[in-house]
Amino acid sequence: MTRWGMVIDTDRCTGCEACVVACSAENNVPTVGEDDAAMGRAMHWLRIERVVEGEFPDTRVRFVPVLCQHCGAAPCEPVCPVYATYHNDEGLNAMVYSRCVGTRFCANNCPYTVRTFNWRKPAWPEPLDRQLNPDVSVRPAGVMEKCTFCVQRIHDARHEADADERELRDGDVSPACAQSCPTQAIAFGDLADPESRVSRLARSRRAFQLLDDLGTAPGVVYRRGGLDLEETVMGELPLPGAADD
Amino acid sequence: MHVVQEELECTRCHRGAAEQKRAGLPPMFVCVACHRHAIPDHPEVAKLLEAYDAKQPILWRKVNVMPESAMVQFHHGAHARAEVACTECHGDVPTMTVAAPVRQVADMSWCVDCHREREASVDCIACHY
Amino acid sequence: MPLHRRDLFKASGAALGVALLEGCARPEPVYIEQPLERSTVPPGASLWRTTMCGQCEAGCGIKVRTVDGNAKKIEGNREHPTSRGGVCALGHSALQGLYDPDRVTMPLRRTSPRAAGAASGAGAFAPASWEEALRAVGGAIAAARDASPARIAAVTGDDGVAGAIWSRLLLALGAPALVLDEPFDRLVERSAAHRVFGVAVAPSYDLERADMVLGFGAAFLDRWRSPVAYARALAEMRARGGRFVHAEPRLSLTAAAADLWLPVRSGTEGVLARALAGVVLAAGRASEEGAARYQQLFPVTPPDLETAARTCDVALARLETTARALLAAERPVAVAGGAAALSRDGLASVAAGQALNLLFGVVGRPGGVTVEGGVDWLAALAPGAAEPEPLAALRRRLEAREVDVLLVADADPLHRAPAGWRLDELVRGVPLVVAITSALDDTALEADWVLPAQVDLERFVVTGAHPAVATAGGGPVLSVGRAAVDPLGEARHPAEVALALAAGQEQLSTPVSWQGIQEAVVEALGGDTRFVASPRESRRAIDGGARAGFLVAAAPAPSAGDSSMGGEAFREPGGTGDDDASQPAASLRLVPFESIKAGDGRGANRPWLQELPDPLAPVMWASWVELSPRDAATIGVQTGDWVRLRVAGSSADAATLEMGCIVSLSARPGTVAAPLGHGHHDYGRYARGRGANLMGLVHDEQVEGCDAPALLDVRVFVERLARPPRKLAVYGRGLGDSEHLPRGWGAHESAPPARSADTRPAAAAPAGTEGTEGGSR
Amino acid sequence: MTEMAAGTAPAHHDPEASLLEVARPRPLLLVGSAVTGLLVVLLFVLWGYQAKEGLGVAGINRPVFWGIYIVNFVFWIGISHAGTLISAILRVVHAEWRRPLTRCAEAVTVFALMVGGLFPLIHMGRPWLFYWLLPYPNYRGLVPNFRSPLVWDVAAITAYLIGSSLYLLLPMIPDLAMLRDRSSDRGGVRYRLYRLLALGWRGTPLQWAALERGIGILAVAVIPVAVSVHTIVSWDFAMTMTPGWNSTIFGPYFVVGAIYSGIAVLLLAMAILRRGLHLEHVLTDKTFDNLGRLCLAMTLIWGYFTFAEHLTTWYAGDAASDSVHHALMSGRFGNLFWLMIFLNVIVPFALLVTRRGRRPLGAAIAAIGIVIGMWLERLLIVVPSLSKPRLPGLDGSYWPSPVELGIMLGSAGLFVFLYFVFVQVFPIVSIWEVREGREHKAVAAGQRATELARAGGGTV
Repeated sequence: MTRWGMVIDTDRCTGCEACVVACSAENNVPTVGEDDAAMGRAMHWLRIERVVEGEFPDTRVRFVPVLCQHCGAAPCEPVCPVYATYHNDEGLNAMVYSRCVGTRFCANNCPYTVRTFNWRKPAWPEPLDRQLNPDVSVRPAGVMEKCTFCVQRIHDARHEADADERELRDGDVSPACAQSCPTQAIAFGDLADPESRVSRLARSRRAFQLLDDLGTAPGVVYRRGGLDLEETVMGELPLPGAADD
Repeated sequence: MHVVQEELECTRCHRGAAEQKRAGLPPMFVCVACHRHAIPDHPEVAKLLEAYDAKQPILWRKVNVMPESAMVQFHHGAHARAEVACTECHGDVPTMTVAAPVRQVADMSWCVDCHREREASVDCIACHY
Repeated sequence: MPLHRRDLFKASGAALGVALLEGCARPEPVYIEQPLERSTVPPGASLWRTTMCGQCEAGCGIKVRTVDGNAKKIEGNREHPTSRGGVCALGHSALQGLYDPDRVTMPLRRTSPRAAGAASGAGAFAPASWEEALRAVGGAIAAARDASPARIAAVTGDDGVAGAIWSRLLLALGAPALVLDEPFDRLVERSAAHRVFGVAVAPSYDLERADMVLGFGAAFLDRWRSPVAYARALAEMRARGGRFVHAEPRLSLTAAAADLWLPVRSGTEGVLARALAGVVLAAGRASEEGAARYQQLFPVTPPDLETAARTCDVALARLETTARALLAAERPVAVAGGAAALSRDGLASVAAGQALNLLFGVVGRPGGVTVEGGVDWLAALAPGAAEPEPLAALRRRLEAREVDVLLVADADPLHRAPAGWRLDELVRGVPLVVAITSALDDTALEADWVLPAQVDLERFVVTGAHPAVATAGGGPVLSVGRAAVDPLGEARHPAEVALALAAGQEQLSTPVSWQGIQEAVVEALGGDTRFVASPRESRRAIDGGARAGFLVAAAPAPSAGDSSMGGEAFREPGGTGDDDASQPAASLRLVPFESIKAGDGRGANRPWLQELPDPLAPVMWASWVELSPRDAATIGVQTGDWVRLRVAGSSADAATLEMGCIVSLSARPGTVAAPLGHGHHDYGRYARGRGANLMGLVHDEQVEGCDAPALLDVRVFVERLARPPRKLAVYGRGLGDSEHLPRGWGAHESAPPARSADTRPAAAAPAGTEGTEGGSR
Repeated sequence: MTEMAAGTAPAHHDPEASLLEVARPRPLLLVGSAVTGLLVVLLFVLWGYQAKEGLGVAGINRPVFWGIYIVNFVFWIGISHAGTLISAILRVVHAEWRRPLTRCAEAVTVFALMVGGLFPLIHMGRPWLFYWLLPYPNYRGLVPNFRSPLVWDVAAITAYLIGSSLYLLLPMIPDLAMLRDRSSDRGGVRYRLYRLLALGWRGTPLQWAALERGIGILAVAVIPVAVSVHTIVSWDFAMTMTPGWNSTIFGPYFVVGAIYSGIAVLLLAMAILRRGLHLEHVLTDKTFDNLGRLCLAMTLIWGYFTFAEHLTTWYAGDAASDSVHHALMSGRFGNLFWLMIFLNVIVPFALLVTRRGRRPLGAAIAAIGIVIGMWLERLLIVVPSLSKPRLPGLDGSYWPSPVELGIMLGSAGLFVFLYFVFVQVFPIVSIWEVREGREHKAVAAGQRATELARAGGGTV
């Protein structure tokens, strides 16, 4: 059984935010304009958290991309009154837009604050709407949304695999953020497969998880600064991820 | 009509239907290729040829429409691959002169039924995303 | 068909729910258009088009997903040797540049007279046809030719094929050289490289195979040359245990990624480079030839670390740490440019940085510096044409009232030039101004004719003469690609406009006639033996290249520039940029930078980028200033306040700008850092009036010995705005306030000592010796 | 004749007669109803506007996803505890002084519930889909998520609304019968209404017995329901892992707060009715004094809970909760917090501790303070926790938008409007209970007199 997961290397992340824009482009994430943005209604599914250490001139900043952690024990799931968000058997924290009634309870109970809400009807003035991704539904006003691990890409990859009658291979699926990362700080794959790239990266002693003390069992593993053999090897080998798209 | 009298396969013209996510329409070129010779003077066919020569694309009314509010991503090819017969959703098109919706494609219970029978996924995000 | 409706009426729960709201709103009948001819892709299917990103000089390899002829998504081309599948934020946003609702899609003729206060916007124009436009412009050119061809001027930001074609046109008309509107620091880099390496090419760096990188002002992870390629290379270098020390007044993304950040006083990077050179020479680490060459360029004995520490205002401990790491390194490489280039002392500073590589002996070596241009389009397509001139040349010609016809293509000089140059007023004095652009930028607002230009996704694209990353560890790389989508409206390739204009002129001295850009490329490449053995193979090579997205030279790059060509010595960089004593008290040093949001300004019309919170100063939909907590306290502002910047100096009519304020640990005390590329007059609904254009504060400070403005030599007074114009959109909070770390993330406690020991300063700087600059001391 | 049949004392020199004159037009009430009626219109216009435009017209944002809609929801549900918890408990313990105020209280319950129950709908992103929270059978096998406190809310509030409505209507039957029998025109709407609701009451001993039993059962049954309702409301917060919300004492804390604010509103309503309807002879100072004492007790209990809640958070001092706690005590919400303490503890205590303070005026002032204070308490539970997420990157702030404030005002209008209408249609004081009380007294007094006489006779 698959357990989709992600490994993010905070040591490779330079905070260039290419992933943020890639995500918005892939998933039809609307922009809300200055006034709503000033109210904290920007809808990015993926944000770059800064961690600042030390005072000038010893300032050290590290960037931590934070997206839906697709928790194994997700706090957002039990509180939804209509099962609009639930855990599917591939470890995805699913969000069913058409079922959502907009109580926003899930968002309150998300310790990572990664869920965003459609406060208004999203607008893409002609011809901006030509860019909209036909494989992702445009969400109406009043529903929650969040990172889906680019579920549409998972489905597409599976359709392709079915078409040429084979199993999904490691690296077949690459979410928009991972795909565009210049330093390949983001890896995506099946954490249940011990041989997958994410599994190997997640085994590092540099690995940690956000707020893991809350017992949310996140599906996203982070790696903090430092060196180990794994890292060096990863550096030289052409990455398996390079096979996708 | 095509199928009954001429024993034509649906996919002979609707090529996208077999693999693509969206079945799409065959280009007018395909219709014309035959109908130049086959019953070119039939009034409807005449309209077609006329439009084609005038390089006027025809607008077809979609009969099976998935309402946007359902936020469903339907993959036609996947269903074809699962050997869902065309008629199961599109009805007995072969005998129709005007395509009519015979199934409420927008009725989720109908989708779910079929998925259950065929042990296809009933995971919500199999379709809703 | 009523049956149809009734069916849909019994819709699913979701549909029912919506039906409840929309009363008995019946679903609109949906129609689909039947395509006429059989196409390669069925309707609704994705087609991935391999091409090159034209958003900046880097030329990353991309694949554009198109559905039914619409561009949906840009992704990196994993096969591309330099970008290796990476794309930056600006690159992704090209889609919104393509589909900008306010894009110029047809020729526009000015109806209202040109006047000051250029914010007249689209209202000042009326649509016209290409025929009218070409007739009018062609006529004006012809007239000018008869009078004196010297009165025709053309400006472009494209130093590649298009630039060469414009040069060819100017040559044929007998007009002066093309004006190249390129990043100012690039000019400085080239001039320095010309004397240091003997080649007038901005060097490119092979960070991946180095084991230590020294940065001098070049923020190559932000928006300098090729952020994508350099970020990847740096990550790989770091992965192998390489070290990275970066000197820059502001904590840019690049500085943030460094093992050690040296927050030097603006314009003193050169002093630092010189001092480090002294260390290397003293340690006898330099090769004979390298040392000789270096001393030829910098005859004076280098300053010692103490002096450097004092001049740069950085703790000595940090410089010693740097020096130690440098001596421990086997293949160090020095990257100079960016902020270092744009102070009065820029030329010498950058040269000092570049010259370090002579001492390291890494010129033309793996893990070193390459000074090799891309295809020399100018020589190939416009033989005999003069080298393009910098923007300052245009200013001089305008001031001398020597221009009757001004053609501007793919450039926005009025946005990018210092306000002190008064280009807008000067341009208003030109009888005919033509802007070939995809959006109503500041230059277009002053134009008589605005001609719709294709954006890069609609063009046949190929890297310019000065590729950011010339080589992929071997032969040089040429990115090339075909149009991903059909042009919107009547947009045309600017170079094709040049060809059309040429076609309209009688007896040109030399013919300017290609069947489109691709033909020109084929011809030019035919002459470059690095890529094609013989001209005959050129077309096939281009076709293959366009399919793959790039061409790699068969022949490897020559090892180094022409060393024999002796560059004359540089004046000793002394950090003259900041002579504190003479500075008015309480004024702050302006530190302009290119942000990942707007770049040089082209990104401003894209909602994705406008709403992208800058990773260090998370402001959206506006530009901002970064102030150190200390200065913020002195001025009495905090994150979210608005401030007014006033140029320090006696002049009563000193320029002022108003911006939001972010109190940030990223700002060096005594400086006020702010992003460039904001404050367009129009440029579409998403950019109009957003933020302020920093160039408004620059008078005409010059980089010594170079035709570039010294942007970092501006001092400003900062005061709090009592009545802020509107709420500043800040994502979360600014960098200023103390952010507690959630347990077990981010911190370095688990990092092996290998990382911190030899690159973190041995001792913390004694208080007071650091972080003071200028009058605020 | 009919009055005899209705089992009531002869009408001559009847002290409760005035109470029966509900139909008498009172200009003040009519004006009040008109004004509040307009507010009701405002409420629904604004709600419609919001449903059309989306919740963007409200001030809520990310991370403060819940705003004063939820605050008002909790607030009104709290108010609704006035009736049952007061009248039911007092009935069960046979507190005589309850008699004049029971109905007044039960009305508060029902209307507060109606208003409170409206807010979750107003709060929803797609309110027209509210029915998805109900477990209605459907072919697709879609059911509500019974693990979600929101679904528990739906169940609890529905049950409470039904229970308390019955509890309001049942004891009203004899009075309705009286009104029915007194009303002059038999064709009138009022007559029809009274006759319908009186359920053919004739006052037979059997009916009296049944009524008493019914009231007795309801009184006992409704208490646990009431308690459960606000416990479940508190679980909307306590069940989450949000710092400042996940608290074991939230259940009782909310119930106490609910009763507290309920009593306050009751005191206020009584004070107003007493003035407006000249009920001085029924709602006596004694009634206020007793209710005031009860209120004082609640003041102390609420204060104790508040203290306990915040002390433990502060003492444990884990990073996440601490930032919330700090924001409450001295940070952005400090002023509001201490204002709440002032209004909820200092003012009521100072007033209600003295006998004079428990007179109608003092009680009313204290009540106003408590009502505002308790609203602030809900606000300070909902907003601060949300504005301090665990990860440092997002830091929230919140200010209600005009639409939100307008809807809040409208909801208050709706409550008062319903109350005014009620007062004009039904007797706001339970006539038969008051009379019963007086008769009990009279009987008791008579017995004492005869005993005295007998004793005296003995001496003569």
